[in-house]
Amino acid sequence: MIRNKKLSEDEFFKQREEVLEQWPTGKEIVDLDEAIEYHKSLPPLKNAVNKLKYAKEHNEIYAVCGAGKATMEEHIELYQYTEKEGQADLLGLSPDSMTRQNNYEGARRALDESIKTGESKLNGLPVVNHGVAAIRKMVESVNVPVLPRYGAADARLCDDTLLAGGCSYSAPDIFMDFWNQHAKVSLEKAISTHQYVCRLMGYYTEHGVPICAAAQGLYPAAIPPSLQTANLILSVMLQVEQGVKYISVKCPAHGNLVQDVASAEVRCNLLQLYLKKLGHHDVELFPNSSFSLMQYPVEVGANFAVVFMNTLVGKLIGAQINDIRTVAEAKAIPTKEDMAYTFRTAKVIQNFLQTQKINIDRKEIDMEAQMEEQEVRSILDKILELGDGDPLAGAAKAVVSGILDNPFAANRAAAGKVLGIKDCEGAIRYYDTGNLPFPKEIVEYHKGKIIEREIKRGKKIDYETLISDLLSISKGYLVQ
Amino acid sequence: MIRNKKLSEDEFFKQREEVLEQWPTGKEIVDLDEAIEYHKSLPPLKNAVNKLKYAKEHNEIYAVCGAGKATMEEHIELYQYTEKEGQADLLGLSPDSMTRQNNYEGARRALDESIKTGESKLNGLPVVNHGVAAIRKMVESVNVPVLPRYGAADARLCDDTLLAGGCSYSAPDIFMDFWNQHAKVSLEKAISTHQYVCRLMGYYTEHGVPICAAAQGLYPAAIPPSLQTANLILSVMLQVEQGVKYISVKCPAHGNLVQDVASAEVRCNLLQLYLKKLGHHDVELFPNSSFSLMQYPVEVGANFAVVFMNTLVGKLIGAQINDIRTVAEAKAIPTKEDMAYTFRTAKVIQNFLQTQKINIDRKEIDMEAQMEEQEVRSILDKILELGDGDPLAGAAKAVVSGILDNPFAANRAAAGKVLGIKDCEGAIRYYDTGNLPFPKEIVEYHKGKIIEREIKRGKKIDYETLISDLLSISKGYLVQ
Amino acid sequence: MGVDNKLMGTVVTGVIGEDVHVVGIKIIERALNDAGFKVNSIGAQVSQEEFIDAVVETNADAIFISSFSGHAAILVRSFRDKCAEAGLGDILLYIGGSLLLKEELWEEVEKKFKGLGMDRVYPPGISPTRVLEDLETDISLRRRVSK
Amino acid sequence: MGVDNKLMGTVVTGVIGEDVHVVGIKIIERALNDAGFKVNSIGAQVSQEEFIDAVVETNADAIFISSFSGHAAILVRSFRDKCAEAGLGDILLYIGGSLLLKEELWEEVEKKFKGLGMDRVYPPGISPTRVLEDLETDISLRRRVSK
Ligand code: B12
Ligand code: B12
Repeated sequence: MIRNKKLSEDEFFKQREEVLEQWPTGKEIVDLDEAIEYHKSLPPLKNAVNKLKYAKEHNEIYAVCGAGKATMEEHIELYQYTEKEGQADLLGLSPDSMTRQNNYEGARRALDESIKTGESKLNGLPVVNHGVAAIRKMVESVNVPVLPRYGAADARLCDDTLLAGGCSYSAPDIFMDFWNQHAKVSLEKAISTHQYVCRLMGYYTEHGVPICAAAQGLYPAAIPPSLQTANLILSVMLQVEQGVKYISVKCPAHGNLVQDVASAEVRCNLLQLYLKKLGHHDVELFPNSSFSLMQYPVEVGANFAVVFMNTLVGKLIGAQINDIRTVAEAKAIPTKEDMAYTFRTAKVIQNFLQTQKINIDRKEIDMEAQMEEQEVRSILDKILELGDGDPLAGAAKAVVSGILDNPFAANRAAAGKVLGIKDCEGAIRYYDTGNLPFPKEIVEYHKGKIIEREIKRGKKIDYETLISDLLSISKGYLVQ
Repeated sequence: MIRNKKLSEDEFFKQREEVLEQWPTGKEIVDLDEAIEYHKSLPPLKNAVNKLKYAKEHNEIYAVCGAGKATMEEHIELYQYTEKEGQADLLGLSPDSMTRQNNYEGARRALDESIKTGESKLNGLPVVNHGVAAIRKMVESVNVPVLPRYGAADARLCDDTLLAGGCSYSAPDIFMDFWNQHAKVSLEKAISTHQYVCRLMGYYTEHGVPICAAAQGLYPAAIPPSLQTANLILSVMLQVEQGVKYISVKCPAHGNLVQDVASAEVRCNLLQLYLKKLGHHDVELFPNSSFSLMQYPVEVGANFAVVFMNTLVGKLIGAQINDIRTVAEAKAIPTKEDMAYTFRTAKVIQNFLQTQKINIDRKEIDMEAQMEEQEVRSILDKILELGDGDPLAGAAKAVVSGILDNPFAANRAAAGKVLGIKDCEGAIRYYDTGNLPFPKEIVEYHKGKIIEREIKRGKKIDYETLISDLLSISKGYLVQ
Repeated sequence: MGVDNKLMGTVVTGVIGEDVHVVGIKIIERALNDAGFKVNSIGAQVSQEEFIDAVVETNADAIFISSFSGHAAILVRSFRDKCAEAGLGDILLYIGGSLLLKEELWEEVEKKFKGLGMDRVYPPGISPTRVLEDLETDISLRRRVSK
Repeated sequence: MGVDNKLMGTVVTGVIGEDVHVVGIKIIERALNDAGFKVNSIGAQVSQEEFIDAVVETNADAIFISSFSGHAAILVRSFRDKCAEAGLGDILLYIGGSLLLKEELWEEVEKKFKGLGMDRVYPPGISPTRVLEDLETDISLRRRVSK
């Protein structure tokens, strides 16, 4: 049965034995104490939590983006180039999609072929196949922390390998992964793998090695932020229950800065509030700016503009992490030059903006935030009610009844009723609130905004509008 | 003797005869009425003033940048590519440096060689050599207005050719050109050539073809904005006296947004104020954002960040023109791909920002603006006093006594005593006020800001600091 | 298109391999639906066999394969043959997405996938309208041929 | 450098051709000055002859030519020969700025201008410190040779 309950040390280590048997490299990381010692031997600023604390103190925003090549040689070359030419302060890590699906045998074959042909045949780094020694070599090859930044239905072995290898960050976000990373996994199964990973992070943390968990909360574009926030807060509840103390809170922008800033504020404030409500008083948050999952522009020029918006949002919400995508995002796995250019742009924009006093209209933010807060609370309070105070038990019921929903989920379990649409100014509104437990005035508020747009364009909203909203940023517009 | 006085029609046409004899192509444009008819035959939105009014009404900011190739074929290819791939709304035009120095013979030789080798051997378009028919062909080859955007000590024949060719914009800014465009020209001579060009613009305007004059007011970086503004206002006084009614007011940023926004406000407000003071009540201003003259970054990535700042400033000051430089600026004459990328980035940023409510801290802007206004008034009022109410007569005396100054002037006439330096936040302050007629509290205000920086870096300001300020943007920092 | 409510054809849609990128194909599905096609969506992470079973079941005119893993070239290998074996020799095979790991000239990519038995190949960002036009042409051609 | 107030050498500086870009060379002049060099700045828009006259007048060790027009290759043609004719065979010729109209591989640019008789060639954005180091090396070498 689904329960948000900390795994006992026994349960955890018993499960760990099975996990480490999934692939031969698992046995190299049996000794957790040795891994903890290894972390302690690294320079303090190679630890992600320390580095993020430093950023917070110094008003810095560090760019990061997914990156992964099949062979370790090529991967390290990519990292070293990005660190040097792009002046990267953090390096993100993406495992390939076979590894994410636990298809280690498939990844092995592709890795072998990559080595043979000298060309990467994978869309990310096959972490498990490489094993802990290689990961440590990678960690030692650069001066900045490496941040695994990915999702999977079952990342247990992969994250275990990454943490043992010296990484101090990962992204076990149950509702990101349940909706987006697998077509068929059950919520129960996915929750249990995520509890394991978070328990592992908590274990390190309790033994003096702080580990940061990312709450990605990423939804495909055109889903209103309150639904994203509700999901994210639930995901964090799972994380902290297992002992995670440091959360990188992704605040995905849609491009309307009033809404983006308001959402980030609501997200962080309510997160602290619900954390306290459930008894967690010592969790530190690191806001993280990025765009919602959407089509990126194919043209390089337009893509740089997206990097700029991503960074501007980071500045406006006081983020420490600027989670960008390279200018090649829409086209292919980025080359090292793509990485360097993009990091450099993000860094220089950050340098330029760092001490500036930029604001978005306060009155408008407050109005937006107030609505959004009500929406999130309606969803979460209903879920806590459904679960008798247990957020995950409630969430499981909510998925079935469509109170938690996602129209673009890869997972077939989604009700897929909720639909979003942009208003005249590019903020996302509920076109259809599906089964969300919203009071009438909220539903009407959104309807009003949509009617405004219909009047302005002199045309009913239809599915062409929805498509155009999903693609507008890639065409270089906030809303068309 | 120097006087700010409108040329009589007789004086103007007499001078024009001489001007048109400077090069054989001059005789093709003798008939001004024909040129006026030609303008009237063009689509309304090909007129720069109409297009800028449209931008103002529709909250649009159009990117523009200097561009020029030797042969007309290559030049038109550059324009068409930039219009199509870069979605340019305006196209800038740079004549080559030989043309700017009236060395038409030298330009001819280089043009011939360019045609022979098929490779541009000039750093801009040799306008006079091409002559009016070719310029009209160029104007007709694109759908957007072409904006000549350049300086020269004597641009009479070049501007006459451009206007007759269908351009409705140019940049006869006496203090931009006197300081920066020639090493040895006298102020008197430069004023007279500028009066001619402005009289020509006024003539077209009076005959129903509105022409816009750019007041560039550009100074090399690290010169405080008040001195730039004083120069620019004087330049505009020359322009409007000759009948110019539309001014594109360049507001050069240094990167500190409080200062940049404050300067733009002071510039436009005082400009209107002095215009009224001198009896001009019907002049329309179009703010134009750009960076001060400085070293651009060699790296592409950092250069995109400058494009972003340029556009952000445009948004903040309500500009219609976003005067950018391509990502190749620091390295070479831009290719068509460089142009397209850069325009596209600027355009998409503008699309993203257009309806956003972004502000810079109002209290800080007001404080900054108040100081700056005092500075500009001190300089201008002194000059009007020196000239018995005539701004140009006064300016001539001010140049000699260093009340108008420029430490990085190409012209040897500059006193070169004033020096600027950045403060901790990247705003430009007076390090040395030279002979500027400032009250003591202003001098001390600047000194205070500089001491603040010295304390912060624990080191006296020296010439290394000055260099580092001039180069900081190119290194990717506001201030180092 | 589909204005008079007549069925324009039937299409099986899905995302092949270990791939979860469903947003694009969901858009295409909506477009197909609105244009009067019957859409049999089998979702993300499906195999060649699952595609073929769905076609047999619904007697579809076309298969829309979406792929963003960068492994598309491996994933559709011998798909055409398998279709033929299942008696679907003339089924239309459309593929779209981010097909390769490296950026390559589009002409090359298209050639490669046509060589692998695909009838139509689309780059990311393709407009649904274009796809619909192609599909109508291809279906009417196919019907004419099989008559 | 120049700490004990001893004269490190004399340099003539200027911007060649129709070129007005003076900011860069003014910075270099300041750096030279602070490092203990005597600087004879002849400003913007000067010709080869004006450079040579200034050297003869001040018995300088080096000429610093700045050029941003993109025409540098034409503008310094036979400069070295003219120097020799004026009895300045061993004068150091340094050039910096934006030398060509098109971006080219720096190695190629450097080779080209060394071929045109320049001793040192610098790209835009060069640090004054680097230039000073080179100049000190070259001057002491030159003096040793001429001894
Ligand atoms: C959103 C997204 C995700 C989401 C997916 C969520 C979901 N529920 O679908 C998440 C976060 C889960 C994800 C994960 C991964 N992703 Co991803 N993702 C994207 C992203 C940013 C946008 C895709 C999208 O939704 N676009 C919006 C839709 C509307 O556009 P579209 O997909 O292109 O679809 C259009 C057309 O292509 C067409 N179309 C699509 N399919 C078909 C089929 C036919 C027959 C037809 C006619 C038309 C058609 O229809 C649409 C209308 O125009 C793209 C980058 C991009 N494109 O900007 C990367 C991208 C596709 N992802 C990529 C990768 C590599 C991954 C990961 C392996 C992680 C990693 N290493 O980065 C994992 C793999 C997970 C897995 N097991 O598959 C790469 C693929 C690179 C490659 N081909 O080599 C991309 C290109 C990013 C990149 N440059 O690295 N991703
Ligand atoms: C400011 C500027 C101007 C100002 C000059 C004002 C003035 N008073 O000097 C104005 C507006 C007048 C101007 C005009 C033109 N300019 Co202009 N300008 C620039 C700009 C933006 C910055 C130059 C600068 O001041 N940099 C700051 C200083 C500190 O750096 P620096 O000059 O590189 O100098 C450093 C080093 O190079 C070194 N250095 C310089 N000289 C020497 C010599 C020696 C011996 C040594 C050791 C070192 C050294 O010292 C400095 C320390 O690091 C550059 C682009 C860029 N670089 O980003 C274009 C640029 C130089 N200009 C260019 C052009 C073409 C023009 C124009 C023809 C207009 C046009 N078509 O765009 C006119 C020509 C006018 C004329 N008659 O010459 C081109 C040259 C292209 C080329 N080489 O092919 C550039 C590169 C822009 C571009 N990409 O198109 N310009």
